[in-house]
Amino acid sequence: MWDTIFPYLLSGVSVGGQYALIAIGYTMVYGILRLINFAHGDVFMVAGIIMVYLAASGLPLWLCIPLVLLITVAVGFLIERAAYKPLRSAPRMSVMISAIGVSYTLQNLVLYITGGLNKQYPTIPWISETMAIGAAKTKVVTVITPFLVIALVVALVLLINKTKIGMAMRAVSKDFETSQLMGIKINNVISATFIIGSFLAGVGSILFFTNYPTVIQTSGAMPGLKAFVAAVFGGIGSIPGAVIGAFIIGIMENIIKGLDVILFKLGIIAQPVGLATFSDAFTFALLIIILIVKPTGLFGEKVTDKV
Amino acid sequence: MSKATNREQVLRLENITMQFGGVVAINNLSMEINQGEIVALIGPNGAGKTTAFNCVTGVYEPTNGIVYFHGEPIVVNHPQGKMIKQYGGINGELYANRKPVAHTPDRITHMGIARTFQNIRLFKSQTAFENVLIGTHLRKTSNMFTATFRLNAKEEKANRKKTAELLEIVGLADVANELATSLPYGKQRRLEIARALATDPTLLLLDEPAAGMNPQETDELGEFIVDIKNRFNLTVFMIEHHMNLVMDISDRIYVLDFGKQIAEGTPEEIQKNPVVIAAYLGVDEE
Amino acid sequence: MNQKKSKVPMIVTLFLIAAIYIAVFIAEQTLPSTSMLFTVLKKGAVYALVAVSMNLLNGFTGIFSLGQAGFMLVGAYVYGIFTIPVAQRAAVYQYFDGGIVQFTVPLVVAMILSGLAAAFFAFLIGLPVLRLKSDYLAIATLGFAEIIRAIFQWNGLGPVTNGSNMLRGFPNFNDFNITDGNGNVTVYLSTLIPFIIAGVCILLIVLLINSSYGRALKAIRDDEVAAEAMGINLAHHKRLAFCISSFFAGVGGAMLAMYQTTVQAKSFTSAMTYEILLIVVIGGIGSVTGSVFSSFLFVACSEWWLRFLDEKQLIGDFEVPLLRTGFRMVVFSVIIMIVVLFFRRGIMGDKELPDLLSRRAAKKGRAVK
Amino acid sequence: MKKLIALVLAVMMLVPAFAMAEDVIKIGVYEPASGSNGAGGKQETLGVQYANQETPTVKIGDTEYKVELVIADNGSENDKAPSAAQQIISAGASIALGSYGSGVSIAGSDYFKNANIPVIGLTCTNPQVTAGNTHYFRVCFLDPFQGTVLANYAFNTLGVKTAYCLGELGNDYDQGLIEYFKQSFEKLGGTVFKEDFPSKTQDFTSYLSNAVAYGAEVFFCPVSIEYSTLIIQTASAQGLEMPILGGDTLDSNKVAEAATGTNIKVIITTFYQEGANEKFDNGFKAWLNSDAEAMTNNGGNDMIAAVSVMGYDGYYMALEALKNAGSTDGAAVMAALPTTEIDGVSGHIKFDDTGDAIRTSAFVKTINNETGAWEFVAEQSVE
Repeated sequence: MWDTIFPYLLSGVSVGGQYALIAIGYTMVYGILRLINFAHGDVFMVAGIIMVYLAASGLPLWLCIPLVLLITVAVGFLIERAAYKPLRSAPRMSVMISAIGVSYTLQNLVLYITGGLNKQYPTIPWISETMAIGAAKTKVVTVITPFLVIALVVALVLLINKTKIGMAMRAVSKDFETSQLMGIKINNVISATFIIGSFLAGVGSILFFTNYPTVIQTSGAMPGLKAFVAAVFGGIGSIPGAVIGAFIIGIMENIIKGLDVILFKLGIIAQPVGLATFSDAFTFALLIIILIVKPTGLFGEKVTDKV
Repeated sequence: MSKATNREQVLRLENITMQFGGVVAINNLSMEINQGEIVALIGPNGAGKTTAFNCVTGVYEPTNGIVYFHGEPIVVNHPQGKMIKQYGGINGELYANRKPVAHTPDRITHMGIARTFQNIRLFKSQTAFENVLIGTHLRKTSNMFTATFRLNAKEEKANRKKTAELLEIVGLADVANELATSLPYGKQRRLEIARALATDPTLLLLDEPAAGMNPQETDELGEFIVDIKNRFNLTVFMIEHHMNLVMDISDRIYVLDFGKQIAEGTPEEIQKNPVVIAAYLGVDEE
Repeated sequence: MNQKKSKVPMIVTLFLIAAIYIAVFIAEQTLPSTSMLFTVLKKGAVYALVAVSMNLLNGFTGIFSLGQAGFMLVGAYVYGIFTIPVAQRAAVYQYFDGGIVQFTVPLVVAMILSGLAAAFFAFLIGLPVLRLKSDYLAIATLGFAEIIRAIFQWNGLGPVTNGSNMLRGFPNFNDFNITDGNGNVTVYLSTLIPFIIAGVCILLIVLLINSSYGRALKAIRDDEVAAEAMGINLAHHKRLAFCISSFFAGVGGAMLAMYQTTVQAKSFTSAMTYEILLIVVIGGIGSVTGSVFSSFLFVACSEWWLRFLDEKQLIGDFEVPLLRTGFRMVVFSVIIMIVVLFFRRGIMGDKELPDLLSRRAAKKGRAVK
Repeated sequence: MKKLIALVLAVMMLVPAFAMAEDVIKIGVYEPASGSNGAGGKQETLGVQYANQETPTVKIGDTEYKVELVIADNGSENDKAPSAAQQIISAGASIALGSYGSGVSIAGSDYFKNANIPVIGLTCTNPQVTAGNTHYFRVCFLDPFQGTVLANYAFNTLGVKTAYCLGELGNDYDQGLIEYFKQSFEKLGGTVFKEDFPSKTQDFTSYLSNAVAYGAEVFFCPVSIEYSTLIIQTASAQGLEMPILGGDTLDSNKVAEAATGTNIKVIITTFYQEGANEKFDNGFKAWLNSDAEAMTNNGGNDMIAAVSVMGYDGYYMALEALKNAGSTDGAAVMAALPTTEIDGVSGHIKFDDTGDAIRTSAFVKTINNETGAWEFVAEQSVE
């Protein structure tokens, strides 16, 4: 039985790690701006496309990777400046619509550049190699993803707790107006948040697309939504919450894909019943359940509205 | 307990405590308001006055205590769950055996309690007329279908007539078709009152009706409140900082400080009360 | 104390609408039926209804729902399931032995059922979801739309929904044309009928918006706390708006099925919802006229006027640069972003056609600024 | 400003309606250029374009017509199909070709039918495309045939008894072919496990694990080029030991590239094998090498995809039908099609009563994992 389940856990942990890196971007932005940055999943996709084109241009890969991260960060920064900053005093619905608009724009832009065809992601040496864990074989990237995620999260938590900008972020997420009055440069803090979020999405995209090596304009939509669900599940605003939520969702999703097999092995069903159909839908069911049962998520703090 | 005891009791708060987390915003507040009275609730900023309003109107569920309206308990609660340990007020055991009662604000309004807001909350995309007209919605007899197919024309007409009359009474007939938020401050306050009146209340809660008004406007407002009280046979419960207004029109006054009631009485009694002067008026003069 | 509005703008508006219907009818009889104009008009009518139904929620009630595609899916499927001629079912449900539904209902009944089914789903979804606050509500409804999609694609329901496979063969817009004995069309109605269906539905929505209930919904949008204090039951009214909006989204879904002639769950994605949302935004959140107008504009641009951006164009010997597949959508996105960022009120703001025609509105418009 | 916009709009409404010269005949090319079947659609279009530049005119009656292609992108999506079909119809095409992908073909079908325009399906193999209508024809073989060929090949030649089938949810091509494969394979005595994945899936690891866990000996995934390349790459990373079996969609240089340098054995059935018609092969390659854009659309090299051949044959079939009809009227062409025959690159083409080409054999091909070229295995027919 363990041999049957193990491969699903393995791919679940790997994909969960990649969701986690995207989820952090969502949770940080939401923590500060109370905005679901619908375009974040597309930033992740754009990072993938940039890699494709940089590699195709003949640059060596060791140069491509930092360049991709740099450009992704720039994209994230520019999106915030162009599409969210002008709407800072507008109703939340307007900002959310703007986010949807940015997502739409990025997807269409990539559709135009690629001509609507899948692009093959370059093969990054070492992490693309196959290795064996027990009976299962997988890419090296699958194994290193969770460790890399944990390392990055630790670094991020240190950044938030020990540095000045981290302190400013915490202050702004607690009380936007007051921190502004206290002389915190709100725009810098927000930019920093977007830069960190985009950087992590860039790292996530390298890991994700090394595993599933084609990029198309819609590649970011589903991982983006799932990462958002992970952020809500973990308690939006909480970084460890987002990471744990992402791992749970990654694992559950893959278990669902393999549920037919597991039931089959247990002798409960004789033929697949198509439960894999619900692998995406399940994530959203989880979201709705958590919103109803515990709207603040696993680790979120309660916020009361003033009348 | 002075002159009004022989009249019917409209509202009674009994041992109301409201605790947010560890903060006790109102501590064991008891008070009563009788038919036809104008009662004021005063106190320094942050004393818990608006919280008391919110407990009565169903916006908050008090942690402990009972609110009676025309003798009916409309809010009943006692500390539950985590709050049993955390509870910082008194009389927490008093209602432990009573079934909690809670209503949403709209139900409370249905029962006949209407309110205005400290930070004016008019419907900003609507005209003055429409704002008041919305107040008539809750007494409708039509359902969605009859309303959509205009089978309720008679009722609609009556509501429009009532709205027009109310606007006339509050002196806003000439600006009926202006956007509510484009009106000057004083008129917005009056409009909020008109809107509240449209719900056919028996008890009107006014949350700082004179805030931001100059002395002349404040005087006019006082006359206006007395006038509508008589005209609609209302009982008025108001929070107010303008002492002139409070002293002019109130029958009785309750004074709140740090969530606790520190005094109660007629305007004359309150003005002479040393506790009030120390805690409130003295502070206010600085 | 006079609340009397001038009746003139209203009469002019009605006259204009009647003129549009007559023009559609005449155009249909005279212009070749293959003209792109009719495609745009048909699809525009469908989108107009769906956009107005979304506006009822997002614009008039202030509920930011992103579940429209899900409700359209329900409507489209219910319409398909109940109207595919029995004789064709064996072919359509080829992997499910012809399916288990072996009867049809009249078209109008099927459309009403489409709406009711969508409203029913909305009712179920609304119970938990409507308690949520703005953006949580948006993401939850988006999630529900995805769940609905997965359910309809599930092969376990294949005998009813045909699994993930296409439904087709049901009556479509062309079946409204009146033909003589030889199958030649005598009177073209394939554009007029969708106009009439959408028109009636939108009329109902407008009547609702202007009724006492509509005012209550607008009050909720403007200020929930104050609305509740005015005795408006938030849960009840929000659910009402949610179900009604979904009802019409369901009818819109049925119309989309008729337009497309086939239905398949996989095309009802969140991208479709976003598209409708952007139509609403362009038209002006809170304006029925705006939604209708921008639906036709959006459809015309994407299906017709801007198509040339997707193909190579030569002016003399000069090849216009940048033009190739996808450029149309880039131009489109840029326009949308401009509207979202700089013209947040959209084409119409929250004004309606009669407002434009009357002087009072001009004053109202200024007051808002 | 508003007036100006109104004026521009009004002008735009009038322009596209009247722009037809006398001696031009239009052939619609209803193919995906984007979406999950974009790559295949582009290769199919290339065949048509090559044929068109080879024979740019046609003599109908006594008039020499210039043939103009109206290429419309159906985006591989059924909901985009109506407007693409409408684009061809409103341009005044006499006949249309396409599409790659059975779903979009069915989705666009009614539009052509209502406009009285016949369509020649090039590689849409699902029987539902032509069944029950008179306007849709096709030059390729059908899924019941292809499914049987694949099942026979798997059961008899590969000698496997358990097959795992994976298709995209809501893709008529995948679902149809798997169904027919399943029927034949089970009839032969094999066991089939079938699963579906939602559109836009990128992570196939769990599905591959499923196949292994079910004890399958062959992995049948007749999915689009995009999904099949991902599946092959993931299979390689997971060290999948069973062969991957596919339908005609996998016949692409992209799929071959994905399998190059791996141990994954890919076997497919298709319409054409490079080398069968040297004149066409050389001509087509020369054309690709002379046209950079065509080269890009072919995936960057000059390997000939079978779908290009079908596009080429489809174009000539259309010309022949136009000649036979002696008219540019859609209805006349439709009436002429059932009796039209040509000797195409992919063999002799003649329609049966439902409008399907009579085909009796399919080519089985496999990828050489070292060179990345498609290699001919067998020409297979049913009984």
